[in-house]
Amino acid sequence: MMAVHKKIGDVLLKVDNISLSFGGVKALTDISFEIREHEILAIIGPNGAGKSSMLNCINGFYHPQEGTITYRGEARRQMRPHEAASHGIARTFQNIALFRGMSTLDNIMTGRLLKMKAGLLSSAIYKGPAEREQIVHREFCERIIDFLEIEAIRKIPVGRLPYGLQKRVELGRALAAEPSLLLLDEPMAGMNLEEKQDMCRFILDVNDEFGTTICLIEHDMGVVMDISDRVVVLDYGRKIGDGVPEEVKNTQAVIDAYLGVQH
Amino acid sequence: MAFFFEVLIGGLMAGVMYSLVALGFVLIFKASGVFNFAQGAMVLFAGLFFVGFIELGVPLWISLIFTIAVMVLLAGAIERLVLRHLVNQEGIILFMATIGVSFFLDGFGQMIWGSNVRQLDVGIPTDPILLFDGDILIQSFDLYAALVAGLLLAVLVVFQKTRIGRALRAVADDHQAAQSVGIPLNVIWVIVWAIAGLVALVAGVMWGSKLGVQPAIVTLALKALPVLILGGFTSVPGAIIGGLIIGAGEKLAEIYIGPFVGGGIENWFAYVLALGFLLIRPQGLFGEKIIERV
Amino acid sequence: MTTQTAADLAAAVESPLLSISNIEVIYNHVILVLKGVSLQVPKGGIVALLGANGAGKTTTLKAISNLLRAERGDITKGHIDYHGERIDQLNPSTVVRKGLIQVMEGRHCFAHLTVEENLMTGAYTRPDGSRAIAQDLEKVYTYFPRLKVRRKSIAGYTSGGEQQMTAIGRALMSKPDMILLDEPSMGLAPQLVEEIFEIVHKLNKDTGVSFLIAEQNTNMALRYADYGYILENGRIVMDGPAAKLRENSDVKEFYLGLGTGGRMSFRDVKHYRRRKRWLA
Amino acid sequence: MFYRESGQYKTSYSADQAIFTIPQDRIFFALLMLVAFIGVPLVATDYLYTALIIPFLCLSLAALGLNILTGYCGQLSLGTGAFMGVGAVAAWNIASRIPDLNLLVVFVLAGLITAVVGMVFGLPSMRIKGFYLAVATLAAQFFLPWLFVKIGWFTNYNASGVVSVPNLTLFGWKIDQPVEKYLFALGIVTVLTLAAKNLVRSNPGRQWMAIRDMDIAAEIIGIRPVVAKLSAFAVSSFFVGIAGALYLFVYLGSAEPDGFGINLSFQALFMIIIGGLGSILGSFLGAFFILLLPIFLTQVPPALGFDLSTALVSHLEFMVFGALIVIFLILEPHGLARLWQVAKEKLRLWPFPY
Amino acid sequence: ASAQEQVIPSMVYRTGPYAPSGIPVADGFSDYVNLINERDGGLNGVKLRVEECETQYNTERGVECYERLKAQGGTIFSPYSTGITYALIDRAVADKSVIFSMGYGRASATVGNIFPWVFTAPATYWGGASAGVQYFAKEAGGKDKLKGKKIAYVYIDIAYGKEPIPVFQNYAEELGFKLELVPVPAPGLEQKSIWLQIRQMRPDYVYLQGWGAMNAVSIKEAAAVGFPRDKMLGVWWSSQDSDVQAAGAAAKGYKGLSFHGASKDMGLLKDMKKYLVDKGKAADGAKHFGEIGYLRGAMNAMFTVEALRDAQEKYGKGKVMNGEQSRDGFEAINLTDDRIAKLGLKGFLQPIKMACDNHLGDGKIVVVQWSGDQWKTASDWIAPENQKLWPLYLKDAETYAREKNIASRNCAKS
Ligand SMILES: Nc1ncnc2c1ncn2[C@@H]1O[C@H](COP(=O)(O)OP(=O)(O)OP(=O)(O)O)[C@@H](O)[C@H]1O
Ligand SMILES: Nc1ncnc2c1ncn2[C@@H]1O[C@H](COP(=O)(O)OP(=O)(O)OP(=O)(O)O)[C@@H](O)[C@H]1O
Ligand SMILES: [Mg+2]
Ligand SMILES: [Mg+2]
Repeated sequence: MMAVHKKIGDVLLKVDNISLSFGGVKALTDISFEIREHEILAIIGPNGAGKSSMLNCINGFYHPQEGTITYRGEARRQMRPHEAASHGIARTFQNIALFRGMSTLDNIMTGRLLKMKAGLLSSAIYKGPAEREQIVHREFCERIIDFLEIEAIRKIPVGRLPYGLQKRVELGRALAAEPSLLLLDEPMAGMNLEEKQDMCRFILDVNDEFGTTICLIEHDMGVVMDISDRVVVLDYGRKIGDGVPEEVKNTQAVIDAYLGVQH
Repeated sequence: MAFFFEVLIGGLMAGVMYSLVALGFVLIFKASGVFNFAQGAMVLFAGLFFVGFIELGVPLWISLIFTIAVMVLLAGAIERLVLRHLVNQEGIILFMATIGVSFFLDGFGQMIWGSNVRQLDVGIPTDPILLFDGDILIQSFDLYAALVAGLLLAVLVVFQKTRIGRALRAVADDHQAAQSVGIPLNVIWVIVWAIAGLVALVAGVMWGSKLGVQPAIVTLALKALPVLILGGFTSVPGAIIGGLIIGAGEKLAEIYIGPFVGGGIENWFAYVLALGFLLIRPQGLFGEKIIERV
Repeated sequence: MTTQTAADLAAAVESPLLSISNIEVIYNHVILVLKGVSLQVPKGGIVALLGANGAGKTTTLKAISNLLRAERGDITKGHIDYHGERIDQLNPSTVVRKGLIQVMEGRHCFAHLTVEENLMTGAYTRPDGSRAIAQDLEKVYTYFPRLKVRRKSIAGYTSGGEQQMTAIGRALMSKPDMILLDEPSMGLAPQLVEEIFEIVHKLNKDTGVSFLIAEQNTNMALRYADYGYILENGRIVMDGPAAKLRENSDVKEFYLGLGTGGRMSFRDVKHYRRRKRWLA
Repeated sequence: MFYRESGQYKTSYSADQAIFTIPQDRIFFALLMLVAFIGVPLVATDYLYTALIIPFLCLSLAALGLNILTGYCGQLSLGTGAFMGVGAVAAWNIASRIPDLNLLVVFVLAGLITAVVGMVFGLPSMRIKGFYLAVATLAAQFFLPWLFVKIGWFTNYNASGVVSVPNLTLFGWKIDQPVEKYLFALGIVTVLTLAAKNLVRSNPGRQWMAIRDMDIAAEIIGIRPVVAKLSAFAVSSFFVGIAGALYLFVYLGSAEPDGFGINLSFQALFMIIIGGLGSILGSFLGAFFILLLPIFLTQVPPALGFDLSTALVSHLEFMVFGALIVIFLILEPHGLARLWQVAKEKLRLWPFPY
Repeated sequence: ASAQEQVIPSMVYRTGPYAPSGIPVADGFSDYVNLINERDGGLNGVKLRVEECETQYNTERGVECYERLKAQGGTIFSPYSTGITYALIDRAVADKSVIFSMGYGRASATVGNIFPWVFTAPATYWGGASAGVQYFAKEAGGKDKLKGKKIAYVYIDIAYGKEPIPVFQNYAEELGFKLELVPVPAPGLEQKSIWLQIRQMRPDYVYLQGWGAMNAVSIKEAAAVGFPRDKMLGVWWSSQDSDVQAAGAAAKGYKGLSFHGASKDMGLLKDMKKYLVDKGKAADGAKHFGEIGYLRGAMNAMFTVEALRDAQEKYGKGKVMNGEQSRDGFEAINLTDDRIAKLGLKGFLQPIKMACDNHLGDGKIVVVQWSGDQWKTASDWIAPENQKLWPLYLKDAETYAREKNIASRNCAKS
């Protein structure tokens, strides 16, 4: 069921013949695909297929040996992660990478740092510009908190939160940067159905309220099939499928490599 | 030229003496990710008990055995009273705990044996050996030190290979996971601290017969620091090789660079040297790679 | 697939392999997390522990395997019996020696060890010789071929799923009588999830290993488990044979996502829909 | 639907972001200040000032500085002593070469100079992490004092490399009585503490903590490690430098560069660990614990009427002190500050146990 | 007025890395004071109470000790640490308490009109250097013979070690010997390269100014490279029993300077034995009785007590002296031969005379040699060439005065 109401824009990010290997291990071989504005693209594939590595390449944490990544018309082999961030690429991680020592609120505020200016001196004085800035951005973050329904844990150090909530906070941190491309690595792992439903709702809302383009990795087929506009399938570092959920679902290769028996 | 070699050899030998202290640090760091600040105090502690027993008229070998017993007991006590209650805490906190231990041992050892200099003579000859008709001078004492260090290294490397060896690395990586697969932290820790205690004893004996057993020995820990950093906190061979490099490096620098800048540079030069190596290998020469992955 | 007869049930209640009686757990002396949880696992049973995030599943499992102390958590009330003897005071390694092992949530592989070394640490407590161990290693590799491929690589660099497999394999290496699985399916590809549960089933049938599985994938869990408990912020709010639970309307709606009209799409999740809570 | 909420947020946030959200805390703090500025001067003796309180203030400030670097930004430093030395020597040179420069300006300049030095030695942190980073700061620790001694200019060519500070005056206020020195130091420490608090609760603090908790993730969400780390080194060194200047000017009066040795660095590190990494309050509690507790310990046996030999007393002091460190860590690994927090949480729940 | 009690502060370090040299001094100090009580029933009836305070050779602790002891009524302080001494110099002025840094601390504090509260009697490191050079000259057979000779100055690379360098340099110029400066980085537990270097230099004499464990290492390494120990001369802090004991056999023949004798048979020691050791009242069970450090501590106490005695002469016998009076007492000290004899120190100490502008008292220095089991006097008394040193003292003192803008005290009156 494609979202007919939503118009998919033109190409936002294009991956051309990316290859990445670590010593002997070929994590990615000659991958090409594109992400269009406003769409929700899902990357699926068996474990160790290279999905996370793909995201790592896109936001510059890994540097592919071959191929180019074209983002907003700019082609480049690699960029530093913080460059990617400043270009509006935000992400969440498979193994939660929150700042465990900080509260939920601070984590999300940190995600907002790119948008803040106050320097050392004005922050040290605090009263005046720094405080005003804090409040403005605090407001924005509060909206996210409210939107993700995590008001209750605002002040709790995230280290103490259960897994599922941590994932939610991580999403919040990514959203705080108002990204134009949002990369989600297994955002629903370790959630029960109901939480998955909430999470899906968030993703969909983000996608059509803020028009954020989303590229997510997920192992729950139900989710993938329902919410994604397009699916890319990786296996052993190669692309074995690319298309709308229905067709991908019924490609034999995909079934063999990944889905296994259907229930 | 001969002089150069003389200094080089002298430096290497000095390095060996540092390594003896550094080894103890490495063992414990490998086994629990703890930087054991108390190692210096343990060296003194062992030394004090050893001479103490000897002065009481106990024969050398018996004293040695007694002292070993003391160090094993100490290990047990430290595990029981300190480490056990700090499972799964970050390194820095365990580090602080060892500082507490260090203070305690400092006070305890001196309370029992006093703070005077005690001469220790286990019969290691100290007479100089002249090579190339007197051009190069080596001290037989140093040769013995090197020998001891070599033996120690061999023993420890073998120890690494055992089943316990693997368990050690597991513990260092993740206390909780290690427990979850049934590795008995307490036992492991007692073993490791006991061994570290023995290493401390060896260091205590060697340094003790060099400058007498006296409180100043505690400050040796400082000389072990650059060695550790250079060799890598997690590598036993690293402690030895690091020691050699630091020793040789700082001595040569003292002799050949020192005069131009007013001398007395070896202390900081050791660190600059280590720093240089680290800029190339951030985890030290032989340290385990720092894993970065998201 | 499993049909729980009344007889089995009775047996289960009489001679439970593991029984938790009304335990309370507090973290940091202030945060009360488990408020009197009781549950039983019969010999050779597969029991599922379900519940939302933060319900206390992980805490419960850690309480059993005694890993709480490492988290500054304490069992302040109640007691835990395994084979009829109290284990809540033992230290973790003894518990493992008794044949009760836990697979921790979130992998917890030894980052600096290779995959194979990780698996080998699992065999630490085993008295039987190295050849027996070698055999089991092979068995684990047959369960997870992927691991065989990556056996020599540093665990810290392997993919999420590979780490999950390593963690499970590591536990199997200790030849346990009972395994506590904390979200085994997390981060695993569908067919692998399938396989994991098949393995569970197989071990259970062939060697009579008992399981207590904290799982979010309710559907799977209830398909393979004999019995299930549902945990809601620190209390058991519902339990019963898996078959019965599957039929319960609440479970259907909130855990299986089966609305009245079959499975509802994630797209159609209503904004205003709020979860009905059991009294907790 | 948003602005209705935002409307009410506005007022609430500034309140919510205040240093003390709970009124009791605010009152407590006000009282503390009252006691510090008025109460203490009323009761304290010279002994208290010159032997306990003033050194306590100086070292607390140093600890605070180190805490910014190590506690908040996670960069281990064993160079505190040396950086205090830089501050002291810098301040002394400025003060003695530009005689009638305002004392505060002198201190600020000293702080800035230290900040620069700190940044230089912070550069390796781009590549080196954790315990290994200690090597850079240790290099500083051994190199800088050596430098001050070797280059006579720093100590105005004094034979033994000892500097003695001129008499202090601030806007004509002649600071020589202990109580005056105390108030002067207290003023500086208070201001800097507030500044520190502000820093750590706004952008810079978040950057640092992000780097501390997970540097990779931090970089991926757009924090520049270089900037974050170096700024931490700079700010930290600034504080430590001023602490050093205070230490020389207000406390010691005259000192040799070797006085700023590795022991000082370790002391500062102990303070922040025992007090609480990443806690302003912790820096002070830690300083109290590490600096003053031993002194009190030595006075216990006599006070109890035991007539023990000096040696025995100090050995006992070491043992008890060491044991206390361990005990407190077991009670609360995250330091005295956290202990205080937990106590408050318990208080809030009182009379219910949890 | 028998209840009268004069507090005698004793700042000690009986623990920590420097304890080995700290303990004997502390013992000697307290024993001497107790002797006065035991034998003479106090000082003109005033009981003397030693108040020890452990500084751990650490500046903060030292300052704390000073303040504490001062509060208890202490008037004369011997910090036994360069660092602490410097920290106290200014405080002493404000508090009107006497800092008696006997053979350490700030050499230029000798100038009484600028440092009214600090005393350096009977000798400073500069005096030591002067004496050392003179001794070498004598060894060589006359000052002119030093020409072309080579003297290595081996010192621990901190303030204490650097202090005498200017004096050596002046002598090197004047007498034309070659001066080799050999700094040893603290704590100096490892000196291999340094002594290989010295072996290369082939100096005729080595003057050693080390501290703590460093000394033993120097002596041992010297032995290792075969440098004759009897060509080595250690300043007083480098020639204590702890140093040679730690060095063991290597120390035989090693020489050192001292501003008092090493003999053990003078009357004072006999009394101390009679009244303290034999009665089991000696500190530390007399473990260090008679060691050179012990004697030094005793001398420190002796000066302190004599200062108080002279003060009482001036301000009233049987009274407890305050800081100012103690200071005047010090400046009044005039140990003539027969007074020295009365003190039971015949042949052990040379006459010393303090003055308002001379806080040094121009003591004399002697060379002692380690025979393998004890120190033996090995030279006549040597007088430091103070006429050469005074200009240096004045110069340094004046810079200090300028930095602190303090006016020089007029010693003509009073
Ligand atoms: N930094 C690295 N060093 C070495 N090997 C790596 C590294 N990162 C990834 N790999 C390897 O590359 C392969 C792909 O890893 P990746 O994490 O992308 O898999 P994935 O598709 O995300 O799997 P999963 O669904 O389990 O997360 C894996 O075999 C992994 O072991
Ligand atoms: N170390 C800790 N300190 C304080 N609170 C903790 C700690 N660990 C867990 N908690 C709290 O205990 C509660 C239960 O956590 P637990 O991890 O058991 O939930 P869970 O059911 O496993 O959730 P998930 O399904 O997300 O894993 C949570 O509210 C969490 O905040
Ligand atoms: Mg992945
Ligand atoms: Mg869980």
